[in-house]
Amino acid sequence: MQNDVIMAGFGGQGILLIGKMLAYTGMQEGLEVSWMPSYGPEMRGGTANCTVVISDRPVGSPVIQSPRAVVAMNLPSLDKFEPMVRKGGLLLINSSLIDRSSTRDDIRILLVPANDIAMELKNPRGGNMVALGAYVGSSHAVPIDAVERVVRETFSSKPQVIDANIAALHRGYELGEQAVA
Amino acid sequence: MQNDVIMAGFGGQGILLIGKMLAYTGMQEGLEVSWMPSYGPEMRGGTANCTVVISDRPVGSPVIQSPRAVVAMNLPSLDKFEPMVRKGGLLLINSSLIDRSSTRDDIRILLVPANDIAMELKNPRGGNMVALGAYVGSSHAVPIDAVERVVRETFSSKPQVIDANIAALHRGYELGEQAVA
Amino acid sequence: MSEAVFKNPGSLADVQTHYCPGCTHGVIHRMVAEIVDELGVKERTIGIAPVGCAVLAYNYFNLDFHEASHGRAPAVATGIKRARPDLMVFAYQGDGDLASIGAAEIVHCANRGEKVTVVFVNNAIYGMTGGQMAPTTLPGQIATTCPTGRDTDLAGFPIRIAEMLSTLRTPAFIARASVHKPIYAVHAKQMLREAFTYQKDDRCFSLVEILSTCPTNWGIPPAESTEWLEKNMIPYYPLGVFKRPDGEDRAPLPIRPARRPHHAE
Amino acid sequence: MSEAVFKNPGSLADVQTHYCPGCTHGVIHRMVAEIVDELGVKERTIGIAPVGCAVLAYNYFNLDFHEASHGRAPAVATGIKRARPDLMVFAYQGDGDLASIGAAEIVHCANRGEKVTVVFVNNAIYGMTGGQMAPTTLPGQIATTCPTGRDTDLAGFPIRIAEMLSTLRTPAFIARASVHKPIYAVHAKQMLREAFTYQKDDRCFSLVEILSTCPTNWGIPPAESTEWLEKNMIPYYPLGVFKRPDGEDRAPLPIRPARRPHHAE
Amino acid sequence: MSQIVINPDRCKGCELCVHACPQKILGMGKTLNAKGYFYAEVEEQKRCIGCRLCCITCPDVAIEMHSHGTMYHYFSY
Amino acid sequence: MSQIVINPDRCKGCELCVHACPQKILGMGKTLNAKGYFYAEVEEQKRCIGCRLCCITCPDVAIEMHSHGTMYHYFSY
Amino acid sequence: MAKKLMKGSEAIGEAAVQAGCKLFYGYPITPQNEIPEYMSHRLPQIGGTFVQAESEVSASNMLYGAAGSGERVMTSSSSPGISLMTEAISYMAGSELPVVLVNIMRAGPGLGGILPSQADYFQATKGGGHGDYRLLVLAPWSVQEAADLVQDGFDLADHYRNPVMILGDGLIGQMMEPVEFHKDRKPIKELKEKIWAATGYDGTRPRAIINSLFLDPATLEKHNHKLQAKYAEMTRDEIRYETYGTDKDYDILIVAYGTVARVCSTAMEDLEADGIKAAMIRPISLFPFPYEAIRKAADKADAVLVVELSAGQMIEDVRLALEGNKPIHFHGRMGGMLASPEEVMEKVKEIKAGKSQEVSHV
Amino acid sequence: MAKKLMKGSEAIGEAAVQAGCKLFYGYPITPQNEIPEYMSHRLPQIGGTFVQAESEVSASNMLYGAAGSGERVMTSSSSPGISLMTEAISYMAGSELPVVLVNIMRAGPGLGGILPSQADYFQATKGGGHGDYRLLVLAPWSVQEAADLVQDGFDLADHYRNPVMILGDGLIGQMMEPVEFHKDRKPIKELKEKIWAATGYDGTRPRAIINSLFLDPATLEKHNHKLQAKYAEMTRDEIRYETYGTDKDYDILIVAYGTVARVCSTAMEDLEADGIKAAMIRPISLFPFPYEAIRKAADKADAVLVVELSAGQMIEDVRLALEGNKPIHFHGRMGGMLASPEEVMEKVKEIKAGKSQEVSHV
Ligand SMILES: Cc1ncc(C[n+]2csc(CCOP(=O)(O)OP(=O)(O)O)c2C)c(N)n1
Ligand SMILES: Cc1ncc(C[n+]2csc(CCOP(=O)(O)OP(=O)(O)O)c2C)c(N)n1
Ligand code: SF4
Ligand code: SF4
Ligand code: SF4
Ligand code: SF4
Ligand code: SF4
Ligand code: SF4
Ligand SMILES: [Mg+2]
Ligand SMILES: [Mg+2]
Repeated sequence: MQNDVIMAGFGGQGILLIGKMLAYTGMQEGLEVSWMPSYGPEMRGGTANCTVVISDRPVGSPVIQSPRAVVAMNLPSLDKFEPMVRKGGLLLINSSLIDRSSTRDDIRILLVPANDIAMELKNPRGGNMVALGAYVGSSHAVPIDAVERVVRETFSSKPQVIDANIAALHRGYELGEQAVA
Repeated sequence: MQNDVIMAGFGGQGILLIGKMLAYTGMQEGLEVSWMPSYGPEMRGGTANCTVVISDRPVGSPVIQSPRAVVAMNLPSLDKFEPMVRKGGLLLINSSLIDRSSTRDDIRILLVPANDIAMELKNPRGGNMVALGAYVGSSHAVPIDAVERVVRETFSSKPQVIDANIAALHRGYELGEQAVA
Repeated sequence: MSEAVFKNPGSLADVQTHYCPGCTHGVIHRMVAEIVDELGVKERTIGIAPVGCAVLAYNYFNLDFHEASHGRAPAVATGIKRARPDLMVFAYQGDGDLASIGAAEIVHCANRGEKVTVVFVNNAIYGMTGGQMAPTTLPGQIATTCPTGRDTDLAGFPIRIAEMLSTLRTPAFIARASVHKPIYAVHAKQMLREAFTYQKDDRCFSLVEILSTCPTNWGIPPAESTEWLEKNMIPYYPLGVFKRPDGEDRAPLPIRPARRPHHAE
Repeated sequence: MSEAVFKNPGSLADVQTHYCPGCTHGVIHRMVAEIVDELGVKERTIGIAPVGCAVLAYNYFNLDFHEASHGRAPAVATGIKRARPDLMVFAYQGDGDLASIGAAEIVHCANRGEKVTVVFVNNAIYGMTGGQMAPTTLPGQIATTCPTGRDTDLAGFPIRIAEMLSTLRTPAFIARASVHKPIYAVHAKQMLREAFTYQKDDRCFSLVEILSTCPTNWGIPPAESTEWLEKNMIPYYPLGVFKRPDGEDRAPLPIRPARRPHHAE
Repeated sequence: MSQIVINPDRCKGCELCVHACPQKILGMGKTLNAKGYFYAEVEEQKRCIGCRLCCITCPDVAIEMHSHGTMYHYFSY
Repeated sequence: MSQIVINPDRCKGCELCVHACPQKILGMGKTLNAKGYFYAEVEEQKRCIGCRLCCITCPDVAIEMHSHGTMYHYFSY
Repeated sequence: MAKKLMKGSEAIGEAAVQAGCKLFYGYPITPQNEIPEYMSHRLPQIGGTFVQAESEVSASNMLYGAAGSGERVMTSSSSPGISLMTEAISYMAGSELPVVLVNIMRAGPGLGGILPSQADYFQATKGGGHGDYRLLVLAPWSVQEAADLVQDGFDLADHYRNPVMILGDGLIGQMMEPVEFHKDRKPIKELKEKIWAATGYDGTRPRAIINSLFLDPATLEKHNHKLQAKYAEMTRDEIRYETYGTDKDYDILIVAYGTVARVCSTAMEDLEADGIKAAMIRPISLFPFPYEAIRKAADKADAVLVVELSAGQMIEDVRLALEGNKPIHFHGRMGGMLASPEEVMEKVKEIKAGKSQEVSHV
Repeated sequence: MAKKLMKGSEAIGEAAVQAGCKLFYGYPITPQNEIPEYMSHRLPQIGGTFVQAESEVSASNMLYGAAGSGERVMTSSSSPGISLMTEAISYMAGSELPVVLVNIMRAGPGLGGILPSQADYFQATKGGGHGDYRLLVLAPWSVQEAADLVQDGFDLADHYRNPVMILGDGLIGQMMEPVEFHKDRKPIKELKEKIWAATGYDGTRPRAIINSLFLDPATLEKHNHKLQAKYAEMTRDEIRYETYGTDKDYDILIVAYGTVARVCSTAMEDLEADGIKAAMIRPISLFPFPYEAIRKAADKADAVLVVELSAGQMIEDVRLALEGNKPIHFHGRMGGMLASPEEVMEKVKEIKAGKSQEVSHV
């Protein structure tokens, strides 16, 4: 079994971070993982993306042309990656910043108002956590409690933000699970 | 027919110059020629040599391992090049500066007191011309009058030395011819 | 009738740059373009883009442009100027490009007195590659390759290019300016104008070092960056003209050795 | 009993050099060896041979030696010294090597304040390759690549390395001496001793520029060469100490930006 | 009379012009432009003295100044 | 008492020592050494003042100075 | 040690530290800046030294000096920076110094781009610098392997007294994967004391002279023969490669190295699902090159497909291995474009279908 | 014009001048100092400019700039100096600039020695610098041919907008031979106006941007495809070689280039005297390489002998040409040692006698 996802958005939205946390969780769970950031010309343009592969066998290509899932946190990312989602795959759209959905009918589409939820939870910078939770909820690439442990570890030096981030993570997870159900 | 010769001595004895004049004469005579100087580590050591090839067909290797003739103007040059002379070839020794002959019995040996003759002719720097003349006299690689024209041309900007050099050339030539005879 | 009294100069392309918000590379670009316009030399000016954040400068100027390999813009400039002395040639270089890898090229370009103009943008950091220490990084300043701040015992003190080049005997125009605030920018533009004018008059090599901000890699928002520059950089990098071509008399000391050197034969 | 009061120093190999008659490279070699002996550091000294006439220096010193590629001796010295700070490291370089191709390396070695010693032999010409123009060739001086004499309009003025390096803020010892006559050589040796001593005391970078003759490529016999040097080189290349490490106070200006620079994520 | 025109699509929201204006009549807007930046706006055009400091300071040539009639320049630029 | 010893095989005949000697007691010989150079010789040892200038000036370390008994040095080297 | 999730660049840095490298001299260039950055904070922790050189020319000469003093030293760069090191690399090879050089390749030529490429294969394996010298070139395909090869690289460099190059592409430098460092790793070669190092001459051994100059041609020729004998020894003992699926039957043999081989391995799985039998051989040592192994592996196949992120450079070595015995096909991407598993599958299917054009023979 | 007796280095300089080269940027290095020295006095006579650069790095970047302005420009150096130029050479190839580069090879690696060598074959033909680029490489065997190839080189460089390298050895640089320059020499290619040159943008043509940077990988890949297409065109149109004695029957085919081919030609004559039949093929263009011609010439022979002043570099291309069809033997000298006709004869006799060991296949 292999799960792979491209996560994309503005630099500063914490995209690379949630990608790393996802990969790290996979590794903790004894799975094979790879995390590959974009480092191309787009970097200075203010967008960022990464590809995470989680698999029970050694990871082949760490770059995925037709990913099983895409998490699009802003419009340019949606425009760029929407066509690439593999048939039957998942497209997660941050509907707080993107006011369109997808017209593709061969994939699952999940609208998550990530920033709005984060705002609601008084965690304005927690949109990325919501998205991470939603991806995990709808893909079950890794167990959510394993993600939770990684979140705690990641923010161990800033204990004041842990609870808020975990709350965001779980709210996302619930949305993700519901969508699959 | 090919003639080839290595001319060797101290830097400053005018070895490279007579080599060039020989090659130039060959070219003037419509022959194929090449002139190859030593430029290796020995240069700073104060010795110099060059290889001249004159042929009626395109010159093959411009570097000759077993030359048909060697002109040794000082002892280190004799030591170095004596063993290389091709069987039946010519070894011309400047006996003014070298007080030994050669023990080889498979080559022709010609002792020329080049510097002494030059001194005699009141042309103390003309030892190289004597040697050139002697080589031409004993090899007939080029006609001596063609060499004379080249000498005139070469020194055209210093007319005062022309006659002395031509005298030296001819004295050498005579010695060379006698030896062959 | 309304008339635009300040607008995009003709020598600047009407496109958005890739520079980070508040990065003063943009100000310097505009001023160089304005001067090319003002001097009326647009049709015979060649710019040289460095390797650094300004690597894409060829997209931003409405001029013929030439790339240089990292640090070698002064050599490329020399190549062009010697080939076509009728052209105006300027090299645009960052501090990593000019003061680090390109130190030999700038010293020798200046020392040969090539009649080119160098716009030297000193932002005390490697911008393009993500904030490594430059030879111009200030003591104690943090960078990704000096994570606890530049330690002068290990890396020495920042190099002052304008001062160093000014010691060369060959006539030149060498100045330092800053663009962190508009009033400094006005002065910077005067320096640039003077520099380009020396070239236009076929007089000498000219170089203007311009202090510039790098909000992204300094990790300081744009407006604060200007304060940081003023407080920290200007004391170490004083502004002003360091050398003018007429500052030294040009008596050529005609010395010749006794004879022509001869080769070992 | 007779005692040798002047003889081949122990750090100098007892062999004949390949240098031309009267070439003062030999004098400089001997003095460096004498100082290594006098300071008692022979067992922990590494010399670096340049690419130039002194390329074979490793044959002439009784010391461990390291080759450098052309101009990069200061980088090689840096490599060794950082790896083994307990060693004494000196680079021996010619003017083509140091001032031309190696300009960036010497500037940055000095600017980082590497605790090495550079013996810089300025003979105003490329000796090894047969007399081409060096950056130090005097105006009007003939060389094989400036057959009518150095034209300062085309090649600029000779570069004064000691002066240029002395403008760097990093503490250092920088001096210029000459060995064309014995009394100058005595002074040169004092400069060299001071330079090596700064390194021995782990204090700073040190460089002594030493004016030297090249009778062969100047085309001037040895004794006349010394006169030529005195008459032509010394006026352009004044002798003396240009910088001592205590000449500048070392207050380290501890500046830090407001926050740690962050990468674009 | 000077008029300041800020091109919203060129502005990167660096706020340098806001700080540069001696009259403090520039401010940051609340809307994002196409590139995702909050861009600068002229808040009180009529107090503008036409000093051009905002234009000079803007790294993105996002600010133009137009004049109606002849203008006196405080300094040459 | 100082004694100057010139090694004929080391000497390259540059004549620098001849010029350096304040007593003018060194000169060039008339014989060639192995390398083909006319080498320097001490012409009048007894006038030597032991100043070492010849030693210091010789680029080929061809000159040694020996002393008999304690010597006063004119200058430190 | 437990597994850590690390960027390839950082894993390379840490592997060097674990291998006893205390000195790093380098100059920034994308996409490997994280190596010098990592070293700048890591080396001081272990009493080592990081020096940011003023250029790659200088960095490589610093390395030259430091290696000559017998220490374990490393530098890293990317394509244009490596070009600037070629003179010093030739010197180090000529002086027989053990150093580890890392090239995280980006797209060229010239300034090119910063995305992954394998277009420096020739430069690495045939000699970018002048003269007859060879680097021992190792090409990892994962972060773990990058770390392992760096450690092995130090041992090999010391054993052969020869520069070793780790040839990775941008992906290797930038991606994160789990890495494990083995605490009690033993050197893979018996390591002798470096009595040749220049550390000061105290008379107890011959003088140490680190040098590549031999003015006498006969001596220089002898020196070259010695170098060639060493390269022959490497060719005998240091060939590394891995095969995938060669135990079964197959029609197509894929030859690929570095991360693009992972792309091919994904393609292989998908091909299998489609009923097409392919196997792969992955050279790990690029010099010495596994000619013999490739020739053998090709025996079973009808055709060979070489996949590279270049216009086709390793393909020359594959052609030398096969000497016309099998048809060879090529799939290459350039400019920072990556080959995808889909493309590779497509190409294999074309070959099967007789629709792919064979690489011309001469 | 009448024949002149000229040193190879000077003939190269004069040929450049005759070809309209008005600019030379260079740095001294033995054994080619006579080229810059010649240019320093010659160019001012024709209103041209000689610049002594501070280094080869700088010289090559000066060349880069000057070529970008559309002028005919040249530099020359020898092995270590060429290594320092590799970065800029890659830039020039990437930016498609016509320049002529002369490498008078000396022995390596490292500082090596100053005597003749052919050990930079790989560097010249496979790319010493990073990225997928090719130089058009021409190797003369006489002073006259050196002069001719320099002139042709300028035309080829302009035509293809590509750097051309003249690859000679120390002998070519140092020896004197008669040379003739033809007054009314016509360009060997139709030359177009250099509208791409950066000479100032006046609006009458698109902006000229001399550049090798393409941050977008798809664009960079396209650019690379364009370069590759150009190299394919060269491979189709610019192969040069000469054969000697191939009209007769022969047992041994010698493959050699540069001055060592002359040594072989002398050996051939002597072999003929001894009744041994040998022929020779001499590649003149090393890239593009005459694979096809060598394959054909080898048809008649029982064995092929490659002679090089290196450890064996061109031999790889000969092996690619022959693909195992004929046994290949090798005779190489290194370090500045020259192969002699006697050695070559000896080797041929050994081959005939079955006493020479064939070069191993893989
Ligand atoms: C030979 C080479 N080395 C290194 C690099 C990587 N590099 C690109 S830009 C740069 C430094 C840029 O810094 P600076 O010159 O200060 O310009 P800034 O970005 O700060 O304006 C470096 C090291 C390169 N492209 N080529
Ligand atoms: C990369 C490189 N470029 C050029 C050379 C040729 N070269 C050898 S020595 C030298 C210059 C020597 O001059 P200098 O440094 O002044 O030393 P000198 O011989 O005068 O003592 C040059 C250019 C080289 N060996 N390597
Ligand atoms: S990284 Fe720094 S120098 Fe580069 S564009 Fe951004 S702010 Fe400007
Ligand atoms: S060429 Fe000049 S510097 Fe070199 S050894 Fe001879 S005199 Fe000395
Ligand atoms: S200075 Fe320019 S870019 Fe910055 S906020 Fe003002 S208008 Fe926008
Ligand atoms: S012109 Fe001056 S006063 Fe008017 S908005 Fe700009 S800065 Fe403010
Ligand atoms: S020691 Fe002094 S006096 Fe005696 S020979 Fe030498 S220079 Fe002359
Ligand atoms: S100085 Fe030395 S080498 Fe020169 S002549 Fe005197 S003894 Fe001989
Ligand atoms: Mg910078
Ligand atoms: Mg010199």
